Amino acid sequence: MSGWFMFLATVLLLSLAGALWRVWSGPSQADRMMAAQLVGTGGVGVVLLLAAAGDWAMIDVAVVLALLAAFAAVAFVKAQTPQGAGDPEDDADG
Amino acid sequence: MTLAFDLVLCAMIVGAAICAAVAGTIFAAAVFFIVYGIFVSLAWLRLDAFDVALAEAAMGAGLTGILLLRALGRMPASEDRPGPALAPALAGAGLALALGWAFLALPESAGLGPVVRNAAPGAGAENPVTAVLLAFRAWDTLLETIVLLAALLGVWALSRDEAWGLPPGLPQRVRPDGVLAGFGRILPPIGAVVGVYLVWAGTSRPGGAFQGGTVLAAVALLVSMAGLAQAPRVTSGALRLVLVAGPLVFLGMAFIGAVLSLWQPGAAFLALPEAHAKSLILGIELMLTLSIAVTLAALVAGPPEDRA
Amino acid sequence: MGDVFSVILTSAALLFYVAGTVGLIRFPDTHSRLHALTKADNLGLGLLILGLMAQADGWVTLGKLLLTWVLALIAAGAAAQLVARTALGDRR
Amino acid sequence: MNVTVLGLCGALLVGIGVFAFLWQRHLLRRVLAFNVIGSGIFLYLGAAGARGGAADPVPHALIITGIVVALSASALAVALVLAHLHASSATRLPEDEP
Repeated sequence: MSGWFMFLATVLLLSLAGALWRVWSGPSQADRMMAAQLVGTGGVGVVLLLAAAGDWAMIDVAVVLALLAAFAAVAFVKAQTPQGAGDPEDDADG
Repeated sequence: MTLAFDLVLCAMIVGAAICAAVAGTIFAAAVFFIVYGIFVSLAWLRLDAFDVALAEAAMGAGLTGILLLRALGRMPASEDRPGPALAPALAGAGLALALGWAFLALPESAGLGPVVRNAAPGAGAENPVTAVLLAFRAWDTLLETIVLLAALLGVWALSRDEAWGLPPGLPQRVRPDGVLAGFGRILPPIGAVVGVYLVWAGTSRPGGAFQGGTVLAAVALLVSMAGLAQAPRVTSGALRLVLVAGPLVFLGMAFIGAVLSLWQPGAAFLALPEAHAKSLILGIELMLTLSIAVTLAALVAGPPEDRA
Repeated sequence: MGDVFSVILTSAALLFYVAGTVGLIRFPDTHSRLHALTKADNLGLGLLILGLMAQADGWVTLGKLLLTWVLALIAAGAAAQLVARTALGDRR
Repeated sequence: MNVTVLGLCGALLVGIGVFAFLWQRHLLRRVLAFNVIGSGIFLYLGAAGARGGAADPVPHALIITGIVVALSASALAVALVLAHLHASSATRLPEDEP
């Protein structure tokens, strides 16, 4: 089984190159940030596959990645508001 | 199959690093750096360094991203054109070649792994990395926590006179029933449990004060970004006490060993008595976690600012 | 039996992951690319976790697998909302 | 073999980081390049420690210390860049001005 999981992990990792291309070409900042989110979700998947192929102790890394993946997105949306201290929902309504 | 995985992983890491170096806008470079951090933590898993992978995941995916994106939000969108490329490229290529040659020329060695693994249970931690951090090389860790404090002093020293005494960073304004506020309510309890679990597990499994502290710091920053709680003022006595509590407890334990050594052979500065080593290490780790979490959160939040 | 279950579900997961990446590359504008990211990718992760549950070495691992998926879902939902709002601001 | 690949990858990262550090003028990009150099060195050190077969906890502990110190140094550097921007409205050093 572990050979199959390593194969899946390799293919999944390769597919993330598409996200790298999206970060490179944009065009908007939101596009780049979304591609980083995709690498986060994909990275969680790769960690889980590595854990299944090798040692389940790795799974804590997947939990931490999944927990913190959205934090960069929150910091991004905050940074887009005036002085980096507002709420995107407020500013879109007002 | 594992070799194919490692080759693909290295290609992705190097690709992300090159893109971060040459990307057209600084925002793209920062996003490439976040992606790069995720790939690097996969590389640590491949090296069986689970503790390092945890630290890199928490720093790379969590705190570094927040730090960079917040800084970019404060900057004008101007880009500075890079200088001539020839000399830097030669310097970088030369250094990479020299390092690569040195790696291949290194003599084989079994390292210190077996020595540490044999001695770790007696030192109070089954996780050999925790044993190295808090027992065998405790001196480094003690000084490191003081380096963190020094960096925070440096950041606070950069605040303008009018803003001194305010909380770190700007006051946050968030729609009370919005998605951001809701997200800020759901995630922190889970994050706090994960952070404390990492510290608790750190004596016997991957994890420890630094990884747990980083997760808790990220959670604290999320609570502040979601506007749910105001960070304490930089002049607050309670905040300052928490900042120094970890290093103080660590130092206190170290001096108890030094005093004991006057009439007890085997005791020494920074040497924990073997009978209580496990509970002492856990106690030191808990205090260190608290201090590390608050210090890192304050570092990333930046100097106190007013709206002017 | 468990292995067959794992192979089928993880293959399906890979399909959704790749679909998400293809969508991120091929879809024409920011908001439709957001679909590819949040829907396909989190379905991929969910199938992957379901498939790996048959391989878990105990209840703790099982719980952590579930926690990972729940965290990813919460994070993706909130991040998608917020990024979509921000992208709306970009266009105006 | 696998460890060698990752060690050489670390060497390459140090080279890329040094190139970017010397080439880029924007101060925040130099902070980024500095972090790439740092993680390249960590990877190099970690791979060198893993050559014996089993993982060596001593380099791992050193690297964890290093990662945390690198983050705090980056936070200080970012605060300095912002203070420099505030004082002189520039995101590059005076000696790099054209």
